[in-house]
Amino acid sequence: MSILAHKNTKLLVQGITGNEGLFHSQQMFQYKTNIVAGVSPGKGGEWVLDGKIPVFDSVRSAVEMTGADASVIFVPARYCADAIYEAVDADIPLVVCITEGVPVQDMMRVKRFLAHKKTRIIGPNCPGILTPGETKIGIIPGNITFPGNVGVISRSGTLTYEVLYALKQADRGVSTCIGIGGDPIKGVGFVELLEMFEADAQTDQIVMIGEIGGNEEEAAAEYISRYVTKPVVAFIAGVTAPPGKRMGHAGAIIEGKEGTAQEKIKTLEASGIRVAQHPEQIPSLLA
Amino acid sequence: MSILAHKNTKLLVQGITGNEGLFHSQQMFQYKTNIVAGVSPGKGGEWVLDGKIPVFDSVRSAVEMTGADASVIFVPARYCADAIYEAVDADIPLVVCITEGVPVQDMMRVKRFLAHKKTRIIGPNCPGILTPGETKIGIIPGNITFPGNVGVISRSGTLTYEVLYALKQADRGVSTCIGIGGDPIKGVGFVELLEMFEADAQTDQIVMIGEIGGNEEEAAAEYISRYVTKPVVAFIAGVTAPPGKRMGHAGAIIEGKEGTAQEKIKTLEASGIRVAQHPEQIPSLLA
Amino acid sequence: MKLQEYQSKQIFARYGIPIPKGRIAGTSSEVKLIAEELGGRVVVKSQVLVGGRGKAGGIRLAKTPEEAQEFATAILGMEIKGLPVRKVLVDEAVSITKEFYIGIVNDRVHQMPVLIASGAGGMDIEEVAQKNPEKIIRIHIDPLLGLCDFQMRNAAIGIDLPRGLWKSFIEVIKGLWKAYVDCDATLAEINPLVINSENHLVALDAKVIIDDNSLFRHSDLGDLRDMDSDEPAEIEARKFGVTFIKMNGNIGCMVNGAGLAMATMDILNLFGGEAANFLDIGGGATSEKVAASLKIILSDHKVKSIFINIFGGITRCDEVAKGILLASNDLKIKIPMVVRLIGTNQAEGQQILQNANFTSADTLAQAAQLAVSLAKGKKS
Amino acid sequence: MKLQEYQSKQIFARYGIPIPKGRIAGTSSEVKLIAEELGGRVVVKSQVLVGGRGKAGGIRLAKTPEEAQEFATAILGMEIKGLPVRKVLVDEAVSITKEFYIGIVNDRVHQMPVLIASGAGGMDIEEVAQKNPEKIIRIHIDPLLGLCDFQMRNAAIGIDLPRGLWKSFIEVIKGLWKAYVDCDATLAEINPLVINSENHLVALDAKVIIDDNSLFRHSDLGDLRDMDSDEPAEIEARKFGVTFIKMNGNIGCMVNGAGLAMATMDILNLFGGEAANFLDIGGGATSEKVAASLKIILSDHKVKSIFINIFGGITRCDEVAKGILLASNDLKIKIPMVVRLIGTNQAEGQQILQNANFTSADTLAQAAQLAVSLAKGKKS
Repeated sequence: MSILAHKNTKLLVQGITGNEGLFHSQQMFQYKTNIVAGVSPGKGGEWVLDGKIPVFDSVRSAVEMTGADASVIFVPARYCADAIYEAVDADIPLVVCITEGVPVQDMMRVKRFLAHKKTRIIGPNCPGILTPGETKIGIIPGNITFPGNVGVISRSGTLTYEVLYALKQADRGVSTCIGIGGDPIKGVGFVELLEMFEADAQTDQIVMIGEIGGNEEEAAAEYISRYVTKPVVAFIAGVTAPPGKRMGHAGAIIEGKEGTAQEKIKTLEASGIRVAQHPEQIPSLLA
Repeated sequence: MSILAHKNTKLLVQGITGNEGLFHSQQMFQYKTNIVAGVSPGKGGEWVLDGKIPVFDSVRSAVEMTGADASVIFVPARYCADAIYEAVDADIPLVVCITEGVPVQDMMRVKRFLAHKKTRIIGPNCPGILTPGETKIGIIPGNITFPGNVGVISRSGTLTYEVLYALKQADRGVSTCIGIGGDPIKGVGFVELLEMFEADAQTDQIVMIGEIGGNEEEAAAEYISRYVTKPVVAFIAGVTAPPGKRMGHAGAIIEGKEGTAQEKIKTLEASGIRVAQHPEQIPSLLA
Repeated sequence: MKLQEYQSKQIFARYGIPIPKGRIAGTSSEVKLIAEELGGRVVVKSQVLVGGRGKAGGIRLAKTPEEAQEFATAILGMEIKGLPVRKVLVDEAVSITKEFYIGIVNDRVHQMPVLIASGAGGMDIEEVAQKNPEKIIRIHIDPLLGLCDFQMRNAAIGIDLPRGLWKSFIEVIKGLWKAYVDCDATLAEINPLVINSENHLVALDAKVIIDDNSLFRHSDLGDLRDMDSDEPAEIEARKFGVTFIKMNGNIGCMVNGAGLAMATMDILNLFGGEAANFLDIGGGATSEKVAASLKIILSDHKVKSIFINIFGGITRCDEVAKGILLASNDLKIKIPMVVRLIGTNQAEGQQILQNANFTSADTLAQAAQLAVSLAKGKKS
Repeated sequence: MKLQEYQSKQIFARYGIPIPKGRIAGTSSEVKLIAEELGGRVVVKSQVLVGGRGKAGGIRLAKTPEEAQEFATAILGMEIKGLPVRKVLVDEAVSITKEFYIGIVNDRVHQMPVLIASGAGGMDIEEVAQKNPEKIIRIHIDPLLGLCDFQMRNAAIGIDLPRGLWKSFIEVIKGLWKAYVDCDATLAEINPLVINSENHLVALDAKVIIDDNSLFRHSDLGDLRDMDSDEPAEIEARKFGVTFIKMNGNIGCMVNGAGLAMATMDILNLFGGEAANFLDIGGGATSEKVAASLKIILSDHKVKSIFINIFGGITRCDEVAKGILLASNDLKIKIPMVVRLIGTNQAEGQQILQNANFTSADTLAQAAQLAVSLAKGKKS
């Protein structure tokens, strides 16, 4: 098994006719992701990907016609919150939001709105989900990893690829890799995914990639020490980041004393988690 | 026992220094309701009811100091939604809102906000709760009923008193009487209270007083036929109300074909519920 | 509080909703001038707060200013469903290629606002709702989140609006939603919203109902209340915070609380009588309010008996009794009255009335039967 | 995007928050005129986007217009924490009887805005938060419901505000909340909010930070960006959608993605080197963007080696390779470069660079070690 997404996941692409949406839909299609529909308001009735995928005007009609049970969002930042609301309204259980640059207040409202809804959001500003050999929802390159028993969770984008690549070089495969995104307000976080990996039969160990800012790694450390029996290896980026400097990443602002890489590494190690010094060291720390 | 409120309920009065708040606090106090505090922003530190009840500036501080676990709201309509939010924020489990004339859109926002919160709201525009011999939260006259085994639920105010009085004349006592209010958007409705009365050991039968407008009586009829084993007697006001005429009661607008008294009576009787022709006939229909 | 069409249109225009050029007029000569300004072809629309104005001849299309004046003369002399027409709206004529219905209303069952849209605009929307419910799009709106873009697109899709008009349609609905929220409306409706011959959307008719409970925060809107649409007695009652609605019977009623007032009318009916009115004096009625209410009841000369049924909670029976005495002395009331006072300060109230000459009754049923027989001319 | 004090005050004033009378000036003679208008006693405040202006002598109280001019001359010639002062705000002097702190900020841990208030205003609020956390009131705001009246009262209670000022305090916070929402702020702060000698509240200082992600809907606010506060290289980078931050080392970095860029700097550090900059070219970088980034890196003459680490996802390695070729031809780059291209179109990218003379490396560790040793002057 895997977590969140597998080969039977029926994927809808919101913003499928945009440049990025189309390019990555092609990539996902080539990975044999089961894309069942696209949505692009005003372009319903068209077909994309060599006439194989129908485009709908609304998520609701796409879901009604195709039974899609996951959605990936590529719409521009200004339309992103609305795209999420539309997916939630159509009761899609999993929504992966790739879009970067979503205003923070939009995401705060989205988060509040999501309370007690059935929908789980990954992102925004994230690379998405890759279950190697089964499905790719988002933009994680498919050829840099293969099926295996390591679960990967990351707040970063390209740094995640670096880690997957390092794992591949060390001949370690992955059950599912999830980039949760680096924005300060986002959907699913480390703890929820740790819980899923702990319960997943295919996953034997977990790699967690964090960075400066916020307190998610600290919360994860506490959760791991209490509830996670599988080995966890962590890496934290930003040891040399100057405090208070914005790193082009809303997630990378240091708040108060908390949130420095040093603090996070200390907390993780105090909870018995092995922390790698650089990404390529991660495979050697795995069990 | 009783439902919702009993002699140990610690009551807070929001708007205790206003005319109505003070008058009815006196009445409740005389009924031996366990009033522990009042709230009146800007008057914290004063004492009312012959120096027996302390006044606080905020609900939060009143709850912290007195452990109040119910609140009754007498503030003017324009401040009512805020008073409810304040009570919810302080995690008070039961809030009874007597205020009439609360804007409908205010109450729609309140209702949406309340989803998944711990607080239960009765009202607005309601006479409140009376558990005879134990506690009175609101404005139902205490001397027109006495403890017994009949549970009373009503959308009306003074019509409820009429029914209580008729029950008393027929020597029938009451477990708890709840006026849920006649506004189109309100807190707790018939169905939730029917469930509580069904589970309450003291209550052997139930009187339900409805009126034209909405579909609450219809929903209650369906619920009763499925889940309520105790005998229910109903009365519906508004048989002679002209369709479409506003009766000075937001609850009394007839919408479409539904909501006429005739329709409601038909539905109730079809569900095996005895419906009284006038309020004083109710006692004779009880088991 | 229902607003007139022209008032509703003024509000909509403030929210960017396109409306026809037009002005309000009280005389036919003004109508002619306006029609000339607007280029001749105009629609003269009676401004009364009832439906079916068109069928009653209250809406006429004029081809020339002279015709407009002629129609205005006729319409300004009309009564529609009992209401005199005192004003007409003169709108430029719009050539229509398609009609839609859109409206936002409070849905009490779902406890939130609902956007209603239909491709079958212009017709009786309630009839469409009954016969072809699938032609009505219903989209519920989260009152905290507000109306979302995707919901507006779904409405456009649902009514088969041409794609080229989606953008302006969404602007119209956004304006409608904002008007609904800002004005505390219980209804904000455009029927029909049309596509004109230049392929633009125009709101040809407009209806807004304001939540009376919200008027404390809309002092500007309160002034828009159209007194012509109400019975003079209802207007008088409102001044005192009393709700009065005229009915067809001959037993005047004064009751505290809407539910009890309805139950009182119902029981009169049950015993063969008929109420002359619904009258709710509200909670905490003062003796002045009681006296004013009696005066209003007596303004209906059909009234043969009066039934006062007060169950005191907030209302104190002694206050009510004082008001009754005050009014019956002032007005020298000859019509027989049945008075029933129960609840808060019941003893004091009954004491006050004891010395005066009122018929009293213990039970509601007895009191109602008495009132019915007194209305039929029997002595008490 | 941080706004200057005077810009923040202008925004607050639009939301009804009382600010001192004042104007912005760029020369000391203007300052004298403004001081005369304001009645002589003024505060001359340097407008630079750093904290500690007061300690640095960048805020001075002048008793006369002449003194104001004199102070302005001094302040307008200053640099504060490396930033030149080009403008001063001249505010009427306010006599202070009490100071408070109020601010609304995004709380990422609770995922909602939080209202922060303290009776210990004027001082370093972060120090207060650390040493006397009980003196800081934190009130979380539901982002759908908004800030409620009771929460503002709770803030007033929490900071022991005299009751007579509650009403105007609530108006100030309402304005602050509305400004925060309307401007998509991540921070909206008044420190200090003071009670003046006439017992009125006045916002003596103001700070607003706008969410950069929201600027697409605030075209007016985008113009307020103060270019003086940033490194010229950072400004240049922003033009190309590249994030650049100058650091102290000598290894120029170009990376895609903030996380990977930080990890790249970290690994240089791990192997004894130090990055000259943080540079994130973002997703889907074009060859023009890559070339511009190289130019920016080279504008720092301390740079001894360049480390390009690209892991292609959205970014395509062939595009990056083209950009590198373009720039190295254009600029005739002599500084040694280590290039690592992995991911989307990796083969094509490596193909393009194969013929040119770049040092390549397979692993991140190898590449980093190479870059470090090249910076130390060793041959590759």
